[in-house]
Amino acid sequence: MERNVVVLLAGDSGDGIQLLGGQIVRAAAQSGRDVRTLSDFPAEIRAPQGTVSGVSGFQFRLAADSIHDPGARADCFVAFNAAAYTKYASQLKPGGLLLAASEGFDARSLALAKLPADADLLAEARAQFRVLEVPVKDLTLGALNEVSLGQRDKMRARNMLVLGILTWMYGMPTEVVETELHAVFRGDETNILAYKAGFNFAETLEVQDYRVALDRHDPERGTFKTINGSQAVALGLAAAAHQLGRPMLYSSYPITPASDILHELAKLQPEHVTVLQAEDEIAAVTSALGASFAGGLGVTASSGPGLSLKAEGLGLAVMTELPLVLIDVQRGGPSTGLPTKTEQSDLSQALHGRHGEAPLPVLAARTAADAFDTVLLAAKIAVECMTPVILLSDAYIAGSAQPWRIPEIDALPSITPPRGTAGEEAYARDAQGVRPWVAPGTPGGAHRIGGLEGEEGSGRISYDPANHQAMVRERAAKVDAAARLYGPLEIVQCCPEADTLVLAWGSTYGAVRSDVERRAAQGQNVDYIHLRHLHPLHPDLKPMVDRYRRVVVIEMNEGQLAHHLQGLWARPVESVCKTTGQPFTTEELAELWN
Amino acid sequence: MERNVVVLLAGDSGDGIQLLGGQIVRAAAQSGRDVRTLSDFPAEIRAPQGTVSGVSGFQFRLAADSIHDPGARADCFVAFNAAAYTKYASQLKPGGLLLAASEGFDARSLALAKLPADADLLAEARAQFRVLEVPVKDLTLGALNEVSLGQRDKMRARNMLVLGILTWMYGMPTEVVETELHAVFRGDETNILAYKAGFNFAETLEVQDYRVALDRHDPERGTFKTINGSQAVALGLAAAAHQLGRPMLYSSYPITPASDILHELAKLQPEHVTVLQAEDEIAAVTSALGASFAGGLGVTASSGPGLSLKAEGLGLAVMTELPLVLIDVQRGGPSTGLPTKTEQSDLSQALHGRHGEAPLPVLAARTAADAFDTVLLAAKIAVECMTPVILLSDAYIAGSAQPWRIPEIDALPSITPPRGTAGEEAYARDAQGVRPWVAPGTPGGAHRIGGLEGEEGSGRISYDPANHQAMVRERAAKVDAAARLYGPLEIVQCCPEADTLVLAWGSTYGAVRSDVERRAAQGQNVDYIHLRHLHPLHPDLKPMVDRYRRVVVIEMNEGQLAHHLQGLWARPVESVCKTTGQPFTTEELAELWN
Amino acid sequence: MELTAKNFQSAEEVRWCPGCGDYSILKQFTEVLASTGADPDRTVVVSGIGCSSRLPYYVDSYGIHSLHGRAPAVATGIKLANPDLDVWIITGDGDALSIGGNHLIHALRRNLNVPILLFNNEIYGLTKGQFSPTSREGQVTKSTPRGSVDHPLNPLTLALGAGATWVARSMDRSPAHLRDLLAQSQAHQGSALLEIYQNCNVFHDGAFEAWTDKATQALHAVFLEAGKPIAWGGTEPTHALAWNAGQPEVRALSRDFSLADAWIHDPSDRLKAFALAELEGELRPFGLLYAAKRPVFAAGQPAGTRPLREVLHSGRTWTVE
Amino acid sequence: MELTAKNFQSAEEVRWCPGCGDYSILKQFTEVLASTGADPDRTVVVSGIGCSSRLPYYVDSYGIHSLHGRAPAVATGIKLANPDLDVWIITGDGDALSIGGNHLIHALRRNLNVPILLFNNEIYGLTKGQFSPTSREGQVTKSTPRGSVDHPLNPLTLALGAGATWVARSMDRSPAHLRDLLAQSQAHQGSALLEIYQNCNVFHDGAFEAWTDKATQALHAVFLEAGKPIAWGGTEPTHALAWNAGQPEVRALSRDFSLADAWIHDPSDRLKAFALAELEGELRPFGLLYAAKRPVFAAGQPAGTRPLREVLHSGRTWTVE
Ligand SMILES: Cc1ncc(C[n+]2csc(CCOP(=O)(O)OP(=O)(O)O)c2C)c(N)n1
Ligand SMILES: Cc1ncc(C[n+]2csc(CCOP(=O)(O)OP(=O)(O)O)c2C)c(N)n1
Ligand code: SF4
Ligand code: SF4
Ligand SMILES: [Mg+2]
Ligand SMILES: [Mg+2]
Repeated sequence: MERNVVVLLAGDSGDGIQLLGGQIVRAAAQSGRDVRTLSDFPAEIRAPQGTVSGVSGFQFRLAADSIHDPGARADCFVAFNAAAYTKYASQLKPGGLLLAASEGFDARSLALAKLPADADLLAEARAQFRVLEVPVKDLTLGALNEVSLGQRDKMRARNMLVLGILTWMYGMPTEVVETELHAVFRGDETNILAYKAGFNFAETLEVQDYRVALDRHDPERGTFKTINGSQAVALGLAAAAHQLGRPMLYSSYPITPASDILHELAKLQPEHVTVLQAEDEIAAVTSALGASFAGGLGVTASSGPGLSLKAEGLGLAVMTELPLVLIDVQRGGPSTGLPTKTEQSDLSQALHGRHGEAPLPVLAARTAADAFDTVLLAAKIAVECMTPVILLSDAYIAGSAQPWRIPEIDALPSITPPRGTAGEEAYARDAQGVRPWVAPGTPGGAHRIGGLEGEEGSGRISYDPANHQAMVRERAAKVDAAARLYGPLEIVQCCPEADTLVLAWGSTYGAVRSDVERRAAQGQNVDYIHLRHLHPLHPDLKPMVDRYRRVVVIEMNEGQLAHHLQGLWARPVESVCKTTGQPFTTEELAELWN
Repeated sequence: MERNVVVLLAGDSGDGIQLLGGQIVRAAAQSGRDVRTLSDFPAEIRAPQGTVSGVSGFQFRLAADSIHDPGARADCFVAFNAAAYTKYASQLKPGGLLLAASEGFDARSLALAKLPADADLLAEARAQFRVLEVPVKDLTLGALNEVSLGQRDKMRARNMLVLGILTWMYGMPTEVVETELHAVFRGDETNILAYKAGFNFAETLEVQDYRVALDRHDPERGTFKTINGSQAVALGLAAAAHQLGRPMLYSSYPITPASDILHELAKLQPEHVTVLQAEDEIAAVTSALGASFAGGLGVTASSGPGLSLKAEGLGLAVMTELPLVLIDVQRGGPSTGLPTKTEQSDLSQALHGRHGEAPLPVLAARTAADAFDTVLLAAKIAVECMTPVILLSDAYIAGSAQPWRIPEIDALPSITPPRGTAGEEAYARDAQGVRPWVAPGTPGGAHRIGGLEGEEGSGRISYDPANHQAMVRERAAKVDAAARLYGPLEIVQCCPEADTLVLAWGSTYGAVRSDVERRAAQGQNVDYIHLRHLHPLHPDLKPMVDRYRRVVVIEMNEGQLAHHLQGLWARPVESVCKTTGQPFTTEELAELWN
Repeated sequence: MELTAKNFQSAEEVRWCPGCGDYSILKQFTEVLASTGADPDRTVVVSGIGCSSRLPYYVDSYGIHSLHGRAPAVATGIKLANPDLDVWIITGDGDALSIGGNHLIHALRRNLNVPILLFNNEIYGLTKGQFSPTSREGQVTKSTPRGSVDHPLNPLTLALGAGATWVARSMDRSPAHLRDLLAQSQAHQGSALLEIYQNCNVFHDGAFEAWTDKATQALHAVFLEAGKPIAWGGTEPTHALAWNAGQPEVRALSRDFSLADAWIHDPSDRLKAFALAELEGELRPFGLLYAAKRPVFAAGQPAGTRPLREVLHSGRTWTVE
Repeated sequence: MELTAKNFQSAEEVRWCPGCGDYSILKQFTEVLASTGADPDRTVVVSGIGCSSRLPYYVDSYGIHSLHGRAPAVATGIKLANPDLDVWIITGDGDALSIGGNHLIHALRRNLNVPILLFNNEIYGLTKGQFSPTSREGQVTKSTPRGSVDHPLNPLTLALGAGATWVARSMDRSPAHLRDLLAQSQAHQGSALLEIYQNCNVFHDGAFEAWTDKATQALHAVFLEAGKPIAWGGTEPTHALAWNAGQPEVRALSRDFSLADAWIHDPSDRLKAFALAELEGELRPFGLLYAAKRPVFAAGQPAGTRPLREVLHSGRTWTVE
C-alpha cells in the first residue's frame, strides 16, 4: 500500500483552488492522515481570468505516516484550465495522473492562456502522463440542474465537484467532508450537491483505476484546527498576552506577506491585545516601543523593506532595554524584490542590521505550528530579559496550512516580567543582567530613559568611556544570558556513527528533514540539528558541533548562517544554499550535496 | 634633542582653544614639523562658562620626524581655568609641565567649576608636575593697554598670548606665525599685539627652562593647507564631481558629526555639485538615488542613526544598480549613543544591514588626508561598477586636522561612466558585469527600473526562480569585481621574519602604526596591513594572511571585523578591541596585547 | 513626427484587476502626454509602491518604480540633477499620505516643479485591502473588520496647509475632465497636486459612485471653473454656493438667489480654496481649487560653479618650495 | 499634598545654552504641571531629539527621549497601552516638521489625546545651526551660507490642513500667556498643537523680537481671545482685524471703524482659524486659534476582550478522542 501521495491542484484564481485545498487538508487530518501543503498565488491582485499569470496553485501531500514537507513533484495534477497546465505540467511526475477539466482546454481557454488555437495540450500530455479528462463543467451543471441559479453561480461549485472526486480517490471518509461542508456553507446545498456528484462520479464510473488507498496512522488525540503561519503567529501572540497578563500593542504597517498577521489579530480581538495599523513601519516599531515603555508588550511585524525601516527603532529598544517582539516574515529580496516569494535572506540583517553595538536575540520558526511556540518564546525572552527580540518567519511558513493540536492553556509557558517597583535605579541589573521594568503609573517610580548612553545603574546620560565600555558588554551579556530560557537542544536525526552534521533553520525544516531521513535510510551517516535559536546560539550546540568532521549548513540565501557560524567558530562549514524565491524540495536537496 | 612633544590645551569653550590649536598646527607644519591633533568639544552647544562640562580641549603632537598619532599623555598642559585642570589633569605625564593661567584659578573660577572655595589646585599640582603660573589676563590686558576696547573684548586675545608663548617654547618661526595672523585677522592688530607679548614674555623672562627645541624634518614640497576629515571628504567629492564631469547631488540630513561635510560643501560651492538639505535621511538617500538615475552621481552622508534609516534606500540602489556614495561618519552607538564620540561599530551594519542579498562595496578612510583619496575611490567604484558604495569614516577623523598637500588635478584618478547609449537592454551587463547607465534625456533610451527583481538583460519584472538566483549572484559578482579598481595592497610595516600580522582599519591607523613601529623597534616581529577595502577584500590579502600563524585584528568596537574575517576565512583571528567612544592611544595598545 | 497615445504605451502587459479605475487614468495620461507634445526621451514617471505606482511600467518613457512613499524624494533628486526633464509623480493614498506624508508636504512647500497624481481609492489595493489614511470612519477593511476608527486625512486641505501652489481634484470616470486637469498640472510651474478619485473595484468598489455615476453626479459633484459661479445640478444648474460672511452656503437657485449672486470661483484665493477643499460631505468640488505663482524649487538650488582648483586651494594655504 | 513647580524639577543639570528660550518654557511647564495638579507618577513627557527634546530630562516625571521625529508615534504606543497616563509631547521645528512631519500629521488627524508642544526657533539648535522647515527664505545658516531657498512650512496651517482639533501659538517670553495655553492644551480632549516661539540665542538670535519684545510687541502681536474683537496696539488697541468678504483686513480703529465692527474671534470657526494662521507677515496671532470636539483616538482602539480559549478554538476545529 502507498505510504504517501502528492497532489497538485491548479486553476484560475477565481476557481476556488485554495478553498478546495483547505477542505482536503481538514478532511485528511480528521481521517488520520498527515498532510503538508504549499500554496502559490499570483502576484497580481486579480490577474486577468484564464491567463498564466492568473493561475493559483495548491499542492498537498497526504501520508500514512508523519511527514514534514509537501513533497516535490506531483503524483496527480488536477488542471482546471490550459493556463494551469502550461504553468505546472513540468511539476507532474512522468507517468503521473493528469486530471483535466475538459472545458478548461477549449478554444476560449487556449486563447486566454495565449496558446495557439490549434494546440492540443491533452494529446501532448498523453505522451508523458496518464490523462483523465473529466467534464467538470457538465457534471457540475448536471448536478445542479434543480438549483435555481445562473450558470455562472453554479460554476462556482466546480471545485467542490473535484473535492468529491479526490475524496473518493484517496479514500477519505465522506461523512467527515460532508459535516465540514455543512458547517462551512450553512444551509446552502449547492456545494454539497456538487461534492456528492463528484464523489459518485468517481465511485461509480470512471476513476476506479486511479484510486490510492492510504493507510491511516494512529491519530494524535486532542482538538485540532488547520492553521497557516500567519494564524499561528496571531494565536501565539494572543497566548503571550494572556500569559503576560498585561496590555499588548500589536502595531504594524501592511506589507506582504506579514499583513495576514494584522488581519488575523484584528479579526480575533484577543483579550489584552490592541491592534494598530500605523502610518508607516517606523511608527509601527516606535509605537510598539512606546507601549513597552508604558508597561505593556510592544509587538510589530513586517517583511524585508519594513525590517530595514525598523533598524533605528530596534536600536532604541536595545538602548532603553525595553521588551519588544519583531516578527519578520521574510520574502524575496533585496529591495521590493519578489514580494510573494519566500527566502531566508534577512538573517544577516536581523543579526547585524543596526548601527553601533546592538545585539539582540534572534529566533526562527520552522513551521506554522512551530511559529506558535516560537512566538511565545520570543515574548518570554523579550519580557524576562528586557530586550527586543527578532523572530524570523517567511512567506512559505506564513502561507502553508497544517493541522495543529490546540494546546491546553495550562500547558503554556509562563511569562514573568522583571521586578518593577519604584525606588529602583532605572538600570540596576539583577543577577541575569536584567533592568527593572518600572512603568509610568508606578507610584514614586519617575525616571527618564532614552537613546543616549546611560550611566550604569542609574541610566542617567553618561559619556564616560569606561561606563560606555561596560554598558556595551553588559547589554551583550544580558542577551547571551537569554539562552537560559531555551529548552534542551533538539537533535532531529541522529546516526550513531555520523561524522557529518546538517544544520538548517526556519522553513527549510520539512525538506531538509525528509532529505536527511532519506539519506539515513540509504545508509548515509548524517546527523541533523534544526536551529531555532540563531542568536545567542544554544549553549550545547558548539560542543555538539565539535564532534563532527563535517558540518553542512542548508539555507535559502547565499550562505548567511554559514558565514555567521564560521565567524563565531572560526572553523569551516559547508554552505548549501539557493536564492530562488522557492522553498527547497527534497529532490533538489538530494542533488545539491553529497 | 627631543624628537617629539605632546601638548594639551584646555579651557572654556569661549576661550578660543580650537582656534589656538589651529594656528599652532599651521605654524608647525610650515616650519617643517609633523603634527597630529585631537579635539575634544563639550557635547553641549554652549555649556555654562567655566564649568567642567564646558571645557574644550585640543591636543597636538609636534615631531621632528613623521608621526601618525596625536600621542597619549601630554608633556605640557596649558590649563586656562580650574575646570580645564579638573577635567584633564590626569592626562599630564607625572613631572610634565603645567602652564596655568593664574586668573583661571581664582575664587570665581573655582566656584564655576563647582570646587570648594578653599581648593588650592596649583599647590596640589606642584606635588606631581612642574607648574608655571602665567598671569595671562594681566599680560593680555597690559599688551592691549593702548587698544580702545572693553576688557571683555581684550580678553578674547588671551589665546593669542598663549600662542606667543608656545611659539617660542617650541622654537617655531615667529615670521610664519605672524604672517598667518595678519592674514587671518586682516587689519586687526589686537591679536597680534597679544601674540607678540606672549612671545616676548617667554623669550625674555620666565619660560627659558621649558624650551624644547625640535629638529625639523625635511619638508615635503608643494602647496599645503590643514584639513580635517570633514573638509577632506568635501574636497574629495568636489574632485570626484570634476573627474566625472557630470552633476553631483550631495543630499543629506544634518547629524553630528557628519553635518560638517554639508557645511563645507555648501560653503565651497564646487562646480557640478548641488547641495540639498533633505527633510530626513530617507529623503536624503532616495533623492541622491534619483540624481543617479538622472545621470548624475548621488552622494549622501550621515552618522549612526542616519545609516540605519538609509538601509531601505541602499537596497533600492543595489537592485536598480545605480551608483551612489554613502559616507557614514561613525559615532558612539547604539541608538543616539554618544553623538560626539568616535567608534567603529557600524561596520557590521555597513556590510550586512539591508534585507535580502544586497552586497555592496565598503571602504574605510584612515586619516583626514586619506579620506580625500578614499572618497575618490568610492566615487570611482560607484560609477564604474554601477553600485552603491559605503565609505566609513568616524568622529575622530572628521574632527582631527592635519597638514595636507593639495594634489595636482592632473594626478587625480579618472572616473569613467559605463556606456549609456540608447537601444541597450537596461541590464545587459558588460564583461565586468556592469549594466549601462542610460540616463533620462538619452534619445531612444526609454526604460523602466525599480525595486522588483528584474529579468536578466532586459530588467523587466521577473519572478522566475532561475533568473532570481542568477541575478543575485551577478550582483554579488559585480561587487566582487570592484577589486579591480583597487591599487596594490599596501603593507604598512614589514619584518622579514614576522609570524604575527596586525590588521586594522579606519581611524585606528595612527595609533596602531605607532604601536607596531614601537614593537618592531623593540624587536617584536609583527607585520601590519591597514585595510582600506572592507568589502570586497583586497584580492592579495588572503594569500598574505595565510603566511602568518597569528593574526591580530584591532578595532574600536566589539570585534566586528574579526567576526567578519573569520566568517570569510574560517580561521581564527585574535580580536583586540574596545568600545569606549575614545580613540586608541599607543600606550593603551601596548598593554592590550602581546 | 506627432506622437499619439499609442506611442506612450509600453510593451509591458498591464496587470491591474479587470475593471480597475487605474486603466482609465493610464489612458488619459498617455493621451495627455501625446496631446501636450511630451518628449518620451525627456519624460520621467516616478512612483512609489502600490497598484497605482505600477503605472510607470506601462508608459513608454523613462520611469522608476521606487520605494513605498518615497517618490517625491526620488523626483527631487532627478529634478536637481537635470531640471530639464519632465518629471511626473504617480502615487496612491497610502503611498502619498501614509508612509510618504512627510516627503509629500516637503515637495509641496518647496514647490518642486512636478505634477503629483494622487490616485485616491481610499484603500490599500496592492496589499489586498487594508484601510488607508483616506478611508472613511467605519469603513470595513481587512485590518478593520469592525470599521475604521481613524479620522481620514483630506489630501486637499493637507496640501493647502503645507503651502501647495496648485491643488485640484478629478476622477477616473470623467476622461475629458481628467485630461484637462492632467494637462493643467503639467503646465503649472511648481508642485501640482492632483487628487484623482479612483475606483478599486476589488476592495472598495463604488466608493465614489455618488460623484462619478451619471445618475447622481449632478447632485453631488461641483465642477469648478475659474471666473464662473460655483453651481451644479445638471446642464441647467439647480444649486449654487454662496460665500456668506466667510462661510460657504448651499443655496437653491431661485428668483431670490440667481447665478449672479453665487460665489464666483477664484482659484487664486487660498482661503476660499480651503473652504472648498473642506467640503467633505456629499457635496464635493472637482477641478482646480487653487493655483498660485511661487519660485520653483530646483531653480533655487543651482549647482556650484567654483572651479576645482580654486576649491582645493580655498582657505589658508602655504607653499614649500 | 500640593506639589509645587519645584517638585517637578529633576536633579539633572540643565544644559541649554545660557539665555536660551527653552529655560522659560521649562519653567512655565513645571509651573503648569503643579498648578493643574498633575500627578508625577502618571505624567509622561515624550520627546524626539533636539535641544528642545532634552526637556524630559529636566522634569521629574516619567520621560522618554526617543528618536528624532518619532515622539508622536512613541506617544501613540504609550497612550494605547495605558490611556490613563497624562502624556505630553515635546518637539522642535526640525523634529516635528522635518523628519517627523508624517507622524505629526497622523497624530493630529487621529486626534491622539496629547498636547504637542512645538518649540519653534526656526533653526536646528542641537546640530549647531542648519536651517529648519520653519527657517525663512534667505536665512543664512550653516547649511545655507547664501541664504535658504526653501519656502517655510507654517506649522499652524499644516496642523489645520491635517485635521487638528486644537491649534494655538504662544512664546517663551510671555510666561503668563504661555502658562495659560499650556494649561488649555492639557485640558483639551485630543491632539493640541501648541507652537511656541522660542529664541535660540546662539544660532538665530532675535528671530521673534518683533513679537516678543515689549517695544514692538504691541505693533505686531495679536493676542486672541474667544468672543473678543481681534485687536492690538497696546492697552488701548489702535488696530483691529475686519473680516471683509471672507478675507482678513487690517483696520485702524477710528470713528468709522470701532471695536464693535471688528472681527470677533471664534475659535470654533475653522476657516477663520486658517485665515489667522495664514498671517505670516509682521502681524501674527497668539493664543488659541482653533478648538473643536472630535472623538479621541485611544478611545476608539480598545484592547480585545475575547478570552484566550475562545480565540484558540475559533474557526473550524475537530476533535480526536
Ligand atoms: C516599506 C514598505 N512598506 C510596505 C509596503 C507594502 N505596500 C505596498 S503598496 C502599499 C499600499 C498601497 O496603497 P496605495 O498607495 O493606496 O496604492 P493602491 O494599491 O491603493 O493603488 C503597501 C502598504 C512596501 N512595499 N514597502
Ligand atoms: C535620525 C537622526 N537624524 C538626525 C539627527 C541629528 N539631529 C539631532 S537634533 C536635530 C535637529 C534639531 O532641530 P529641532 O527639532 O528644531 O530642535 P532644536 O535643537 O532646535 O530645539 C538633528 C538634525 C538625529 N539625532 N537622528
Ligand atoms: S486591487 Fe483595486 S486598485 Fe489594485 S488593481 Fe485591483 S481594482 Fe485596481
Ligand atoms: S543651541 Fe539654541 S536652542 Fe539649543 S540650547 Fe543653545 S540657544 Fe537653546
Ligand atoms: Mg490606494
Ligand atoms: Mg529648532
